[in-house]
Amino acid sequence: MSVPGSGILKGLVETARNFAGSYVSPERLVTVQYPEESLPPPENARNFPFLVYDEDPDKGLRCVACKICEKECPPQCIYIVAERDEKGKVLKRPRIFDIDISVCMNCQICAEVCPFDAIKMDTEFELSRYERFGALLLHKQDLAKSNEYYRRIHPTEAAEVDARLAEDRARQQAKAAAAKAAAASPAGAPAPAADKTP
Amino acid sequence: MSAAPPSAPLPAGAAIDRDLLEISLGPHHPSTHGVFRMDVVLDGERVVRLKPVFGYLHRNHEKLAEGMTYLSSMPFTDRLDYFCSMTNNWAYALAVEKLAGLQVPDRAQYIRVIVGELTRLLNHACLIGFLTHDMGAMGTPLMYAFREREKILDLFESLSGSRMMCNYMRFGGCRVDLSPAWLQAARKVVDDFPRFLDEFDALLTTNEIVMTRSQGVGILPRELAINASVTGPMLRASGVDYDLRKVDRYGIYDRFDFRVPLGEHGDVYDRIMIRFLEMRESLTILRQALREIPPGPILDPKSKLRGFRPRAGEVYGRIEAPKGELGFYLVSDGSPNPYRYRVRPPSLINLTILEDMCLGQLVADAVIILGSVDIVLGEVDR
Amino acid sequence: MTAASIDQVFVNAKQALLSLLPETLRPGLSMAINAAAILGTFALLFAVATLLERKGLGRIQNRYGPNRVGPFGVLQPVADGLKMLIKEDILPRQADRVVHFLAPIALVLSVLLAYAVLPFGRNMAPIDLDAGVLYFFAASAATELGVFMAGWASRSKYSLLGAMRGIAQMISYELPLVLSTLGVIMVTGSLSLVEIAERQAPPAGAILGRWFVFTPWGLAGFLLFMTAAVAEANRAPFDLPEGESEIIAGHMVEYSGFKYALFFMGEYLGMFAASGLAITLFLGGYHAPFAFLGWAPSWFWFFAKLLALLAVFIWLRGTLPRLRQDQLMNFAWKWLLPMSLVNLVAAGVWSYSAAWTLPGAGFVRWASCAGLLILPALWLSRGWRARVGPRVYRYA
Amino acid sequence: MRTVIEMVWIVPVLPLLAAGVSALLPRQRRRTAAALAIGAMAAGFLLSCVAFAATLQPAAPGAPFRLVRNFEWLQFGSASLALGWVLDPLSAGMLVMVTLVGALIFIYSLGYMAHDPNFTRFFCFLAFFASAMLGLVIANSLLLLFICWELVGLASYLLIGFWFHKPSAAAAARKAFIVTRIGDLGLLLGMVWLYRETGSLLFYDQGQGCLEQAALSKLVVSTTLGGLALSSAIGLLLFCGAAGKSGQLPLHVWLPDAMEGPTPVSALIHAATMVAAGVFLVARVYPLMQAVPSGAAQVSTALQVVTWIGACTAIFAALIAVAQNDIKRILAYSTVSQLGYMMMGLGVGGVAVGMFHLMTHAFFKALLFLGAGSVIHGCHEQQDIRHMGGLRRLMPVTFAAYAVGMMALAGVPLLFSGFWSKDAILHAAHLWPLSKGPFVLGAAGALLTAFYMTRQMCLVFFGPNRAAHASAAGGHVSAQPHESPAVMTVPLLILAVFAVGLGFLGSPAWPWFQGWLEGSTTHFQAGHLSEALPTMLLSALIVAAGMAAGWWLYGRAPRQSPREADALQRLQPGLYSILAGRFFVDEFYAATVVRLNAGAALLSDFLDRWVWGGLVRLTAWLTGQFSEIARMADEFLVNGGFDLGCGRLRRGGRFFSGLQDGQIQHYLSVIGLALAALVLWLVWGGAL
Amino acid sequence: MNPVFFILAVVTLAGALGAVALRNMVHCALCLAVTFIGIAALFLHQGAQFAGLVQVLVYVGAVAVLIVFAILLTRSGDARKGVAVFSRSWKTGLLTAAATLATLVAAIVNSPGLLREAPRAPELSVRQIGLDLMSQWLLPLEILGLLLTATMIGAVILAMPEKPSGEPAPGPEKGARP
Amino acid sequence: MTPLPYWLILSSILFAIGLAGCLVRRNAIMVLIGIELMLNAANLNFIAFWRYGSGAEAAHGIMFVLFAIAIAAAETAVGLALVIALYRLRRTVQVDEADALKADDKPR
Repeated sequence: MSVPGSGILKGLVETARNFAGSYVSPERLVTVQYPEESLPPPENARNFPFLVYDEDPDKGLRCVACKICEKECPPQCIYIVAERDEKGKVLKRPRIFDIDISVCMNCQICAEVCPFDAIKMDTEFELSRYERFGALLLHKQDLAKSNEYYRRIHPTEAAEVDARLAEDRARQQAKAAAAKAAAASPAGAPAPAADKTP
Repeated sequence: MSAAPPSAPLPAGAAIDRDLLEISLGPHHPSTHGVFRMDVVLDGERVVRLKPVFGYLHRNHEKLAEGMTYLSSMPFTDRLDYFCSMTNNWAYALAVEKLAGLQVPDRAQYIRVIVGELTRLLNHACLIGFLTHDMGAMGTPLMYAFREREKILDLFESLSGSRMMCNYMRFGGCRVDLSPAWLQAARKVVDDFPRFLDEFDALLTTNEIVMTRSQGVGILPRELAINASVTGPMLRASGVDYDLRKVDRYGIYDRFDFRVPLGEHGDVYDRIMIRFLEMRESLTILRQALREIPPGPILDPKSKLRGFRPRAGEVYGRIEAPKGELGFYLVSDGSPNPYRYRVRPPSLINLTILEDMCLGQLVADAVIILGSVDIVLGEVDR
Repeated sequence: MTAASIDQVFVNAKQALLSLLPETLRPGLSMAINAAAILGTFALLFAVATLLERKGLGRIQNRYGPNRVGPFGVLQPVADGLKMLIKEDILPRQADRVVHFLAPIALVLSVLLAYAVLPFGRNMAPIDLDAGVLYFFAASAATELGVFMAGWASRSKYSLLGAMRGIAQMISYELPLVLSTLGVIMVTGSLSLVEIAERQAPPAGAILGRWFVFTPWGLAGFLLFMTAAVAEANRAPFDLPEGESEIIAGHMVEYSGFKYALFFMGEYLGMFAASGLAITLFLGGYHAPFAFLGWAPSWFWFFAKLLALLAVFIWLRGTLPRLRQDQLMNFAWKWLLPMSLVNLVAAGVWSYSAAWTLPGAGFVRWASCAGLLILPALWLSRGWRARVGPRVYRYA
Repeated sequence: MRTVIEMVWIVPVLPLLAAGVSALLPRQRRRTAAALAIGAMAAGFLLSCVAFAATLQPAAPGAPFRLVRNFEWLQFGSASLALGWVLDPLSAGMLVMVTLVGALIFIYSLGYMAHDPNFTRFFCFLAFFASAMLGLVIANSLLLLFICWELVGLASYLLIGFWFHKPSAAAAARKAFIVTRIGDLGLLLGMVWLYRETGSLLFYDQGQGCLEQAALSKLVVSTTLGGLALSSAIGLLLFCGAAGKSGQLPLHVWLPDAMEGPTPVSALIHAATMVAAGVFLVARVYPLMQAVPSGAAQVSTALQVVTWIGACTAIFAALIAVAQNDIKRILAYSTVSQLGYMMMGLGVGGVAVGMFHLMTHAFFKALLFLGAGSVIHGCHEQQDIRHMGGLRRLMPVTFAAYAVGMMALAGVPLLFSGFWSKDAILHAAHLWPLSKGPFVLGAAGALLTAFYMTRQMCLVFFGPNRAAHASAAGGHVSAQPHESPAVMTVPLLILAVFAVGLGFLGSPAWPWFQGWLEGSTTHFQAGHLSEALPTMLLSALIVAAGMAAGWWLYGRAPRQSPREADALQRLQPGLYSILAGRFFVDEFYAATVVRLNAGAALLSDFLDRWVWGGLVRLTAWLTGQFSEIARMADEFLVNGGFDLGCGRLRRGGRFFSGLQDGQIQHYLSVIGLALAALVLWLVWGGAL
Repeated sequence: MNPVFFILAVVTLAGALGAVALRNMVHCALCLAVTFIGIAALFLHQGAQFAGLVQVLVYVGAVAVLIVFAILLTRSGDARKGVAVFSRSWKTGLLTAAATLATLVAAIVNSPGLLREAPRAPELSVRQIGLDLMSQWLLPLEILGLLLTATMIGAVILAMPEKPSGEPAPGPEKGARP
Repeated sequence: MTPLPYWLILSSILFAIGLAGCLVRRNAIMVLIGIELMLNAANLNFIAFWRYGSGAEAAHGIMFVLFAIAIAAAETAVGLALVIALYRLRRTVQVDEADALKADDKPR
């Protein structure tokens, strides 16, 4: 064993090096002065879900109120009520779409299971509010964000989604066209039923 | 100072005429690593009885899981040992894959190894930081560990979207593929890590005070460790060669060349040093994995997100998590929800021998012994 | 302005102030001025030290430290002080009100009293007592009572444990603290701090001062003294009385607000006082390290050295874990105390051998003194070395 | 040169430093410890030689060289205690002897103790011992001498008990310590008395010392109990200490037991140096011992006692040695015997005669002990000479050295130092005016010495090797005896050279030694030789007779097996058993207390049972009769009054026992009140 | 009468009264410390600087703390209700004390030779005290050293807890776990 | 300067208070406290007499006080050790219960 005290001296040298290093090496002094500057979130970052809409914040929502996300949501923070028409028939859009993001645990499962790419994860994290109740219970209108926003925060992923949707739409249209062609030839068929893609 | 009332039953071995002092360390105490409580009876400063009290963080995890789909439980596993969400995911995914007979593609296996070993690095580094903080090191080692941990967490965030609650693995693979840029960043982190380890080494391993504090303290004998089914670095520090990566060879661990360090005395110092050495071994695994990772798919095509119903049966899947053997026991009746869901948390089981290690030691020792067990209350209480 | 006038600027100012006053009031007022100066200076130094400590620790830990209040956070102590002042003063229901109230006062007072004999500069000792060193230790002896009062009056198990630890530690380390100064006292033949400081002045024509730390026994005595002083001040790695990982804050756990601030201040003031004594005894007092630096005023050197020692305190705190209670006691009684006795012998040998005139006597003197110190040090630590040491690990 | 002489105190300090440093060494640093001790001794030897050379030049004709340096140690009030050291031929000779023999023995220990786990501690103790002994030698103050004396005793205790895990060694150490302490009590008393009478414990202090004329003349004239001169009384008390340390007759019991220590210790302490301390002490205070009132020509009482005790010890121990079987014990008794010779020499012939034998004896006895150690080492820790034999061929070097030592001890004429020194003693004893008793005893002792040494030689080195019998008889299996390593044999050879050569320094023809001690120059004078010739011839004859007897008994028909009876035993069984039982001194000491106790108990029992018992029974009967009468009177006359008195008394008793209630505060109150009353009375009672 | 003397005397006596009369023993000990400090101040007032400082160092720094420790170790710190603080014979005690006081005061008052001023300002350096200790008072000093050594050993032995027979702190058998 | 009798009376009062403490309190530690007070009173007298005495021999009063302080410290250490030993044995430090030397009625 070496001289007693050498271990302590080694430690002292190490801390002294870090002390000096913190003045010269940004690798050591990694702290960011947060409110003034903040690190940009990585592209994959996720925080809370939002609803994607195309063009119109209300009408353009991609959500069809299928409630898969409500069922799969582990902490069960999603609450969906589908829109009904006057006759009580279920329409394929939500009347109420609430997420209690004080309960939400950012797991992304809603976004993953959604067959319609209607719900995606936001990167916004500065969510402090002054009110204790209700401020973090987000309603449909709070949750609705445009597809442009989605493209901005997750460019790669959004591009994939857009491509997939476009492909879907193209396939649908092709199918519809084919059906229309088929229907047009035998008889007049009810037309707009196939218009189910948002 | 109040003595234990004379009518109270005295612990075995306490001299009758001693004045015993009963203090409650926790649940709000700086060194109990969460809301954990130790009812300690002291003779002077010597521990004569120690009762661990936990359950303050109980979240009904196992019962909840029986009421939700297999996938929905995945993010909850993140919250078991919230330092090591990746390995938690992995253990759960492994169990479900066994149940459903899914095959994980090669690339996903590599990714799992990479994130798993990164998790081990960050867990061990922080644990040593916490432990020395318990010894009173004013958090300097802890801050260094956190500095390095940030780098790994950055990697996790850019991979999975979240720093700690990754929810990254899926049955039959992983959720997102990693990019070449990510691989580059990971290599840099791995290459930089030894420098940090050397720094740690200089700061701690031959430090006389650390050695004096931790050598010969909290000895866990080999037999007791085995009998109490202690696992992980704790067990290996007591000299038992038992590492699931070698024993089960789950995943693709048989493709990597690494060694398992073993302790000899089973004291706190050994536990620190075993974790040190394991970090170095993890780095060799990481280098190999980052070098050899193949291209390909990352998810078994048979896997499906919605309407996942494994066949009926029961299964136990386990991995070598940083804290020890983490196992999931699942019973399926063929429905979308597990019939029974049970976690074998290493923290809890390693904690059961706390009293045995602490008896006859001083309070200050009890604190670092608890630290050296490496618990996370999320996992202990579930 | 000449160097001498800068050096004596405070002394002259005080004289000028006093000369304005009637003769009868002068002695009392002189005292009052001294007291006020000490209070002001060291309260300010306390503020600076807290800031420096937090910044220094931060930098050691690769953080910024406080940097929000004022430019570079320099106003942080003000904010802290304000916060402490306006915080609620919590008194546990069971506590002994009077003693609980008096404890921090007793502590701070007894520490402050010790400052009366420290020479802060040339002609700047508040009182040049004939038994200055003795006075210093006598004054700071009462701190133990302060700690005890705090721990007992709070009626909390944690604070009582902390107080018992604190008293035991302070009593144990007081012995080596006192004994390690004896070498200096023996060699100078005086208990007066002013005289001790003057003895370390650079001799005429020499460059290097005759600091006692440049002798083997002086170096050893300085190290022993500083070790014991760190323990007396309850600083890391001997901060067991407030070891926050076990007993949270020890005797101070039930204190809040301004009383807590007083404890905090007491700790820092104790640290300054011990450093001041170390400077006076071993580090040449207020003398410049080199004769050619003598143009800077003496008080500047004193405070420069004080800040340097403070940096060492901070550095140690940023690096080392703390010892355990029994290890701490063993260290004091089985290593530090014998070593300070051995050091006394070494000092004796040194001063006895001053008369040697043979060629090479200087070297022999050094070597014998150093050997006298190193061998027992190794021998005393052999039990520890047998038990504790780096280990080699095997792989499966 | 001058510096060295001035700083002769360095000689004891060197080994002290070595001891101190090696006490700090971890136990693995064997070489360092040994090197320190041996180096210190070697350096001490060189310095001693320089000092020795300085003493060769007398200060003035008839006054030996003497250098005294005193200093004050403690001062309280007006009184002070001074210490100091002195360099004169006496101390210089001892210095050289102790350092030389010591260094050789240290070197020898390297080999002998090579396998001991506590090697470092051993050398630490050895060096410590040497330091104390050297300090004793140069002390110029009875106090300093006493301090060193006790330190020597302590070192001896530590070394005898070095193998303290052996119960016998621990017991021997304790015994040595306690027995010598008995003597030391006398020494202490003498010292205190001397201080009271002379006011100084310094030997030489420019005329003020206690050994100088002023003090002596005062001491000589005043007498104490029984007309004994003070100087003699004090001298006798001091001699008690010397007797204890040097194993003189009543206090000799510890010395043979001390052989439990390692052999180098036996050689160093119990042959060469420490036991000589007693002799040295007597030599040192010789002026005091021999002081008689001026004009009176008789021999002082103290010297007479010294002579007789020495002579008795010499013959007594020699007798015991004849029948011992342990190789070291024989030598130990021989040592006791030779110490007796030295004492006798001091008594009859003065410092020079005694000291000369001391010097020569130191060398040849160290040689013998080391040789014995070599034999023991070679025979695998076998110490019983009955189990040896025939080692002459197996250990030739040891044999040769041992033979030299043996002949020196036996006093083989002309060539060996023992002859000259012993002869000087016998010669002086012959000339002693008071009695021829010591001479006769001494001569008989010489005969016995030659006899037992011859016996030992025969049994150890001649005849067949009997070690095989031991192993066959179930003893531990031992390999063939072997010669010891050079590190052990070389010191033997060096010592042998001295054992031979030293004798010529003090032959009657050229009594250089004596002259040196007394400060006169000497020249070769063959005439003196012829004067001493008769005694020389006589002693040569005695030696020859002794050796012949030994050879006749043991050498002629060597014994074949260890269990065979001793030759002497066959010849004189009764005598042999007494001798083998060492005159039962130990048993006597052990038994006296116990027996006395038991006898007293028996006596008491008898008295109790028959004498007192009978008396008691008689009294009881008488009382019974008487009481019968008394009762009558009592019942009717006394009872009334007595009952009343009793009641009073009981009440009073209850009151007073209430005061004695165990409450310390009550006691304290009473004390306080009493004190107050006392003060009041003193102040006012006295004033009024 | 000097006001400084008066103030110090009052403080000292108040402390002493508190030290014997208060119910809570910790308070008593703290009052005792006040008394000690007062007496030290009186020493300083008398010009006995060295003695005063030693008084503080030894009494306040060591004796008071020792007493406090003993109070805690014997759990006498809290005056429990129903346990008498004063002894049954407290009246006798007070009487004795009063008698002693009366005697002493009477003696002092009746000594006419005492009423005089201090003859001189003492000039006594620490060096002088040290030299005296090492020359004139050497023997008492040595004896005192011996006494202190004996005391230390004795106190340690007295206060050392008896070793409980068998294992000091027996835990459950290591490794033997069901 | 204060006349000597004031000092003596002060010390007498201190002594009396100490004595009263010794006699009146039940707790053994309090008895020790009383003894300390008495010792201090005596010390005060030494100093006073030294100061007011003829004083040619310089330091005698101081020396007495120094020795008294040292001995008092030793006495306290042993006394408190005894008290603690007593407490271990009897679980009490009330002096009026520590009367076992009387050895009659209360065996323990």
